[in-house]
Amino acid sequence: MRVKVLCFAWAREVTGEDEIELEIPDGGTVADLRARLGEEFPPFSNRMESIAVSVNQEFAGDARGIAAGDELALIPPISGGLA
Amino acid sequence: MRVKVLCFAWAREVTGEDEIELEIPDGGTVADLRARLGEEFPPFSNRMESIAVSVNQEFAGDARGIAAGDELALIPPISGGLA
Amino acid sequence: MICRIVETPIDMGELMKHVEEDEVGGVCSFTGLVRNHSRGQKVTHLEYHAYPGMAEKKMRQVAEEIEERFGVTRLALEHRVGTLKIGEIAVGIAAASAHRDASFKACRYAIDRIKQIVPIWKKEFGEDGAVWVEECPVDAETA
Amino acid sequence: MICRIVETPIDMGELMKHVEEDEVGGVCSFTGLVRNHSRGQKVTHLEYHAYPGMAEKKMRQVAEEIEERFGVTRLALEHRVGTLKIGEIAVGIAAASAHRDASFKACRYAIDRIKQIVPIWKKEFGEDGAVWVEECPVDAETA
Repeated sequence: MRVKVLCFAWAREVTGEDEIELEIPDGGTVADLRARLGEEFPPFSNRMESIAVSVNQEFAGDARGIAAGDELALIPPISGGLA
Repeated sequence: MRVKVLCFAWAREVTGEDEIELEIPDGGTVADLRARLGEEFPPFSNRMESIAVSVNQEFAGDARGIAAGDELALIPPISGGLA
Repeated sequence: MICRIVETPIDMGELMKHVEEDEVGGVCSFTGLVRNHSRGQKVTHLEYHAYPGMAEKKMRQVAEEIEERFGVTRLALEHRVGTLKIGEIAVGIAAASAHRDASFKACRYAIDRIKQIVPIWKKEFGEDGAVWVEECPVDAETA
Repeated sequence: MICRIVETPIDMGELMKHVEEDEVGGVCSFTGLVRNHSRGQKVTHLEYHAYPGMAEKKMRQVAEEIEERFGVTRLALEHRVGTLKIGEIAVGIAAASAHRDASFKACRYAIDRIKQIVPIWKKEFGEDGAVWVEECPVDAETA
């Protein structure tokens, strides 16, 4: 299935887009999403572990399943509230 | 020698005065001051350990010597800054 | 309770007033300001970007965790996004409780936890160009 | 640096402004308010009394200890005396530093230490009359 993925901060600069589309297997997981992401955008491969993935505005582990219509996002290391 | 002693809060209510005068030995110490205080104002005797004494605006232990003209004060348990 | 992302200046007095009431004995606040230097570099200004929706959702989660841990419900959390100048307020927190210990703990937890789980990013602009500040990789297990 | 006993209302915004500057990244403040209850009793108002001279001297000592321990010099300490109503501010503290940890530690130390060594007394007025609150006997060895 084809899913839309929101991109923020550094991830947005890598993809050049606020939102990208990726093809993952039906019944796929966050791990599948990551694999596809690394193929399409090699800069992510080197630092995949520092990018979190959110599903419907909750952080998700690699085993989390993805359904059509889920709101997906790439979350680089955050830096709000810094002082 | 005769010394003046400032009284605050509960200590002021015991003595009835902002400032009292006490007779202590020349070359006397805070311990001598406490002994005289307990004689003149018995309510202090029961709770002498909760009253601090300051000499020239610094808290003083019992061994601290008192000189003529020193600014002396009785400091009951404090309660500033409470919340 | 206030948990919000704002695009306009943060008013600490408003946040502190919001958490006060007659039973409150102590209010602890934290103001996070834009500094003029960062890791040895001079900073001219900053941009804060948030993931709309999720950022406020995770701020509300921080508030819920604070209620569970410290019993503090009188809380105000605000984070600004957009372009900020040196000395402007990026984040404002106020926590009130009957006794001071809980207000300090709540306020400290709020700022530490916001840094961990609220999807907001800071881009620093200095003499040598701009850089995304990437402090805290999110741990999905604890976020 | 501000270390003072005042007879007029405390303005937290003024204290917080006082400690800010371009190098500052975090300001922690604490506001101590008069509560409407105390140890199970309803409180109508309070009187705070200070030992003039010594109270400000010991507040300056607190500020010096904070500089030694936490390296924080941007500090404002104010304690009000006289008659205070419910909800009024009795004590105000603001501490600023480049990073947030020091500002929290400085602010917390300030309020704890003021309670230990600054000669100020609180008299509570309630439905059953007035009572001196006597929380902290001073330990001359550590004061």
